[in-house]
Amino acid sequence: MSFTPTTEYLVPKLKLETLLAILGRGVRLNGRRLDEYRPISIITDYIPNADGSALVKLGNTQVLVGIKLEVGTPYPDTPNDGNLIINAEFMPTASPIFEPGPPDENAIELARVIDRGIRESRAVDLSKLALIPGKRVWNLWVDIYVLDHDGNLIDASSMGVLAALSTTKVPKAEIKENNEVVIDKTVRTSQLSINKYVTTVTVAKIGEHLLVDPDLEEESLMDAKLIVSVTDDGLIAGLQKSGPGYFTEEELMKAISIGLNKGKELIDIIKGSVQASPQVV
Amino acid sequence: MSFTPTTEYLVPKLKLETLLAILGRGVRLNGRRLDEYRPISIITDYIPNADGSALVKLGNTQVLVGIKLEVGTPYPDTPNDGNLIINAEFMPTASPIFEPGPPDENAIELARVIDRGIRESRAVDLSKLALIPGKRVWNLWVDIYVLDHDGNLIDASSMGVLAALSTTKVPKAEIKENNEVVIDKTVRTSQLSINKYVTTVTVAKIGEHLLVDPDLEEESLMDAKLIVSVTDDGLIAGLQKSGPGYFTEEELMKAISIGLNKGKELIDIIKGSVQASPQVV
Amino acid sequence: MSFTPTTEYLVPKLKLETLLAILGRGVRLNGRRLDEYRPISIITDYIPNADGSALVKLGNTQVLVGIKLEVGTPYPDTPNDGNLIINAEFMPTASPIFEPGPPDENAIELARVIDRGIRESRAVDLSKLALIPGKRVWNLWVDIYVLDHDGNLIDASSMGVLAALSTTKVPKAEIKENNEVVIDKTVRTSQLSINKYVTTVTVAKIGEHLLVDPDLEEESLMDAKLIVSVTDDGLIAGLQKSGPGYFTEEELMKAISIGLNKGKELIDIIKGSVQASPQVV
Amino acid sequence: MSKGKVKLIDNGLRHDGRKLDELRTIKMEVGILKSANGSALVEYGKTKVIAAVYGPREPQMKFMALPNRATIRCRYHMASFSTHERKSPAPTRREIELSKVIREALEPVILSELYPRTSIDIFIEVINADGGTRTASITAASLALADAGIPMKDLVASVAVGKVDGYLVLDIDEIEDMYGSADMPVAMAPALGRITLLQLNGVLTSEEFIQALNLAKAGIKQIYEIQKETLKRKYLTVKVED
Amino acid sequence: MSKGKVKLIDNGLRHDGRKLDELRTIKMEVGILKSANGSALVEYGKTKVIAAVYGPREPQMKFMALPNRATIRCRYHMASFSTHERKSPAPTRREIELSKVIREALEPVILSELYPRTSIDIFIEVINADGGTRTASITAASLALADAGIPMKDLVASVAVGKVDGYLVLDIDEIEDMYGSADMPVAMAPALGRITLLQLNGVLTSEEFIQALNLAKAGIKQIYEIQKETLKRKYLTVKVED
Amino acid sequence: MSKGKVKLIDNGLRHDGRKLDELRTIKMEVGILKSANGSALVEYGKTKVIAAVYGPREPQMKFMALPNRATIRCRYHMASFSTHERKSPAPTRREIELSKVIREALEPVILSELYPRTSIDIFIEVINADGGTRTASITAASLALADAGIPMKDLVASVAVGKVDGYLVLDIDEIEDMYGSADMPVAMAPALGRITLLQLNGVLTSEEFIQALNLAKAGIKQIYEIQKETLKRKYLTVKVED
Repeated sequence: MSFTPTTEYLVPKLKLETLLAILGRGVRLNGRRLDEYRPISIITDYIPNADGSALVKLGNTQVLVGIKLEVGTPYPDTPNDGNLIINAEFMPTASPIFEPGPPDENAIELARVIDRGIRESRAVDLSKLALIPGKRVWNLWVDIYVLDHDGNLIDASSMGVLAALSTTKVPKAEIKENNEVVIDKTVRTSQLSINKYVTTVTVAKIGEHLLVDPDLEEESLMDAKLIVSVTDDGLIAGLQKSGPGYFTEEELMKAISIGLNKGKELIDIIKGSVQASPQVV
Repeated sequence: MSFTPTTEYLVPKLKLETLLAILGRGVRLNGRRLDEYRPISIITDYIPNADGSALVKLGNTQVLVGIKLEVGTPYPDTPNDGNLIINAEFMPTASPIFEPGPPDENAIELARVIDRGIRESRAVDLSKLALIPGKRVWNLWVDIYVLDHDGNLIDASSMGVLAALSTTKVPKAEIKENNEVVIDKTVRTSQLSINKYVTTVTVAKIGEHLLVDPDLEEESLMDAKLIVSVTDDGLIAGLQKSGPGYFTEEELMKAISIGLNKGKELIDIIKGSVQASPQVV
Repeated sequence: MSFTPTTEYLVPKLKLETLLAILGRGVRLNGRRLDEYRPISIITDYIPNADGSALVKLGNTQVLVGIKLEVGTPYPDTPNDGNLIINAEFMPTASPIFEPGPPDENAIELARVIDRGIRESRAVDLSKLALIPGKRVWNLWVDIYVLDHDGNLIDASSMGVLAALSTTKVPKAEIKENNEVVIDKTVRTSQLSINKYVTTVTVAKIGEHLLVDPDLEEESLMDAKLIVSVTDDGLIAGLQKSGPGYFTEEELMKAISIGLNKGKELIDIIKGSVQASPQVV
Repeated sequence: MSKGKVKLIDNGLRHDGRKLDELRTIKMEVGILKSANGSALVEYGKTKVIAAVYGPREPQMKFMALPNRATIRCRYHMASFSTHERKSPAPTRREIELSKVIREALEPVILSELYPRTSIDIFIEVINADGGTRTASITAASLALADAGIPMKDLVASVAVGKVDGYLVLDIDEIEDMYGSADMPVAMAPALGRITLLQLNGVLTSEEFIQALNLAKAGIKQIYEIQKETLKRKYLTVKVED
Repeated sequence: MSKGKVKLIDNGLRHDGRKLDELRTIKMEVGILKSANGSALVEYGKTKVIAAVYGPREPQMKFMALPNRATIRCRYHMASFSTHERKSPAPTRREIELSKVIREALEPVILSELYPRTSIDIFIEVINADGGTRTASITAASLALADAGIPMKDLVASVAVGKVDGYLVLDIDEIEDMYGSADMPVAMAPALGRITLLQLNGVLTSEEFIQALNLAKAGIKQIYEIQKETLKRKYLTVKVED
Repeated sequence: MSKGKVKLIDNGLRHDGRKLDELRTIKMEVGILKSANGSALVEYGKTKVIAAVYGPREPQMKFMALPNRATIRCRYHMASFSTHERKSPAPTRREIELSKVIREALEPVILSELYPRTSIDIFIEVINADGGTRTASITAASLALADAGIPMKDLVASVAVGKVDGYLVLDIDEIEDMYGSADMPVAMAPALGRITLLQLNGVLTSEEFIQALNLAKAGIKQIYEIQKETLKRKYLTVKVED
């Protein structure tokens, strides 16, 4: 059951007029240009017990992503592929309006949009994650924890997921009788195999204006947003219109074009963050 | 936890007096005789993805029943029988007072009363539903969806279940090694085996009057009802007094007699509806 | 999520002053001495369908403990041990403020504190509960039902658990092919093996006073309590400070000393109650 | 109800030595809990049931308050150790249905219109199950209501009749229920002649139904007498204490 | 979307004989339920969806009431027998996401500011699923809203475009979705030129996206015409009844 | 606690080179989150814990409002990737118990009577677990409360003492907890001499208990000093910014 959000962020609607006026001049209340992201910091290998991890700061938004590899059973229709499972939790630390509990529709939408971008672009080579084909494969658990919410959770999460996956080290797995697999996490045998890089770019629509990386205040004033999943070879690997408003055809075209451009920048930042991580050779 | 219903249907209690007066003359506010059902329409094979299905209209009440056959494991005490599982859901489409969520006590009571009638009369030959005796059997899922609620959901559901079961086609099942069973739903090998027909007849008590097939308004005014499960060979295959009121011994006898009489009529209607369905030979 | 309790027992806070004054003279509002328990009655073998059981009355507090032995699978880290599983339910019969539902934090704390005392002191010899080492073991289910709540649920439960365990009779288990185990509960082959006796002693702090076995009124007025798990060889087998207040170091020492003393008395009472139970030879 | 492969009736006597129309040993006690406003313990043979009543009191949830009468809340619950196999504590569909039919078996006698906007809560715990738990529950709940001083038009007493090896028998236990071909629990307010619960799980002819109902009525009458004696004993005891 | 191992397009025709830009047989009916304020049944080929609308009415929960507009509630749900494998009745993550995007596809046309402090509830049941259930749901919900007399700026019509065997095709069914490489559902308020839903599950180039959007628009236009005719038919029928 | 098969203490030094009475490397930082009213990150070796405080604010549920004081809400939660085996996100019984004892370890210092009818909410996330997560959580929550400006009588600092290979050792990590024979977490308000948390999981004699408590007190004193410095650093930094 989905319903119109009733917990409004405390932004006076009067601000909308001010915002629209200033947007007309190509700048934002927060001083950024319309196509400018906030400062991005990505720290990988942040969680010792995770098999891959990344802490992302996008302005004041903070997201922590952890990867766990565990032995699982393949789905009947993909008997030789590992299982990718992406979850997101909006922690109650992150916002005065978040309460503990199972993921709500926003957390589920976020996880599913990121999941589709990664899955459809084949960013992770799941075929390398079989242990005993048809019987045992790796479960690749991706858990997204939103720690601090100042808007645009999806781009922060999406960068964090890619950075964490790219620095994931596969542990030693020994195959025993009866399809038993014994894991030794003190030994890492390889890096997780990444085929290509993909990230989301979120373009918000406020009045007639399109801007990237909306902060919490801008999100509370926007009509809708378009989330564009972009690969490092310039393809669209997913789209999602989100929010109660609409786009015209022209706005859509423009938003996608912005997405493809900014996607390159974000992917470069992710790739940079991954350099520092020690590699399994 | 069960509690006195607090969501009253919007029927003025004044109406009760009018109703009682008119019932004394052998007619009902809706013009029906005391022992008269509303028009009944049953369409079978309504859901292509179901293995059997029926859409039942009982006046303005609408119920959709779908059957699914899946491979399951037998219960230890019936190792050679298929598993019959009957669920009912009161969809939020059906009434202003229904909300989404797990089945409430009314939906559970409905499903269990129908289940007992079918199980105790051995209407379905569950012994024909073993695949590998003791290891693999058919799960016979019966899902009742109440789409529109204008009273007497149980008789509508009960007729729908029988019609859907009687038109269920068993898919091809191939037995492989290690107790694996491969199902091919493009091929149907037989009809589901029906031993006998059974249905419920609901007799409502309003004041001193007994009437069949109460509509929503009558249900809101009734004291209690007796649900009589009746077989095509004239046996009582189940009873359930439901509602906050009581029956005297004399009323009970009369209600059961009405049930046995009307049961024959309803079973004829079910049998008629099943004729149109294509048969597996 | 834990929060400050908001359902206060209806004890006027004025009573606290009266209570403190009288405690200063070494007696309690209920006439007991500070180190005096209420009358204790333990009836074992109360539930025919349980494999061990005890009904404990501690003043007006009543707790019913039932033990069930079922075949289970061992945990990977204890392949040759039975599984001890302790649950507690505060039944809605027991108090005007208890509602049906899953165990709340108080019930969970109670079960976990008792579990730790038994587990850490190795009171039950779990190594005797293997059926097929590494494959099948006994699940030892301990279910605590609080029927009537007049304070100090934990000591009543703790005594009940020990009495029920000490009178548990292990049923006949026959090992078949494929790790199947067939149980025959009409035959009992041995007593459950008890290594040592352990119980909790609850010491409540009200103002500067320490007293044992607080009743409901005293619990509503106390600052905090210390639950001391004590073995029959005089060891501390667990500690838990519970409640919103604090202890000074001196108070702690005194409370533990009280616990060790009273523990002996309680264990004698448990042992006495067990005498009456028929033994499997 | 599975096929009756086991012979349960021999020479007119049942597997536990009872005659066809004989109740199990029935025990009743009221006022067994101090916190509840009313309580009772009822045993039908090895079946043991506790009932507690709280109220009339403020409803747990506001939406439950009815302007013209008390809301009756009822929970039938089986303890995890009460059954042969350990029962998970989560409420089953069976428990949900039985909570409803037990509530509806008691509502016809409670003078709920005397306590508008309140709730009368009935909590039933089956602590040992050997057949007849719902009927013992109704009998116990009715006693607990009386013990709580809730005004009622009559007590409700309840018992099941079964069909075993082709015979109709009174107050069936678990074995008879398992191997029998029908189980018909009935509850009545005997002084009023009101049948407040009737279920049938199994197949009967019309004639068998009439016989079964008469057998149930005879059993209910006996149980009703024990209920009244149990309450009288309590009142007398209380008087003596004065 | 798995690898396209099966050849689904042959000689410009699809596995069911349709041309690349051809819709399945579309059926619509409004007013199919009596209890709801508005309702509709929509079929895209073998995909069958029922939508019901209740409201404007008092919100289910007080906190849902908005001071300046109606709250729109929306549930997309698949019947357990609607899918190939039986679906558990508990809401899946997919159903939760789709409930949200469907709500957000309808909100831009509903004049919710006319009904402050109320709730408009949209309940969608997929009763048979053969691809395109979310788009059929939007089309059905839009009709049910109109049938309920909820003021709207425009109807919303919806269809998906897929990429199958390298071709962009209109209104893909389940087989095409399973073996195709992209699925792009689109919803529009055609008279206003507003795109109210856009999702892409799969990979496209920018050029392919533009073609796919144009294909979707053409399909939406046809569906929109059927919606209007369906409503007109209802109104005329109603008049005749007078 | 399983049998100590592994030798963990050799020549007076522990498996990680620490002395028996030595803490792990402790790190603390406050104000790490912008949305919360107060926050802290605390590390005990590889154990990492984040605490956030919201409030005093309106309680989430009306029934939580207390007329004479603030309600303290507390959640201790472990991130799914914080443990060796992935942890399911649903709260475990252990997390429920720890939420309670942590709340009760903090309540004795919070001046909750200053904020009647409000709620002070403490959210703790264990992001990496290597033993001592509850004690690090209390230390972190206490800092976050101070950072939020909640008036307190004292800070609360916490550490566990364990019994390993027969020795009492300070601030045990996960390996020591797993192979040791006792784990005794203690929390204190050092300036007030109040012990606000005490648990013992394992078996001790009375004499060992006294020694263990003294060892804990010594550790707590050190942690308390780091807490105070951490807050001082923040205040000074803030001042410099002015």
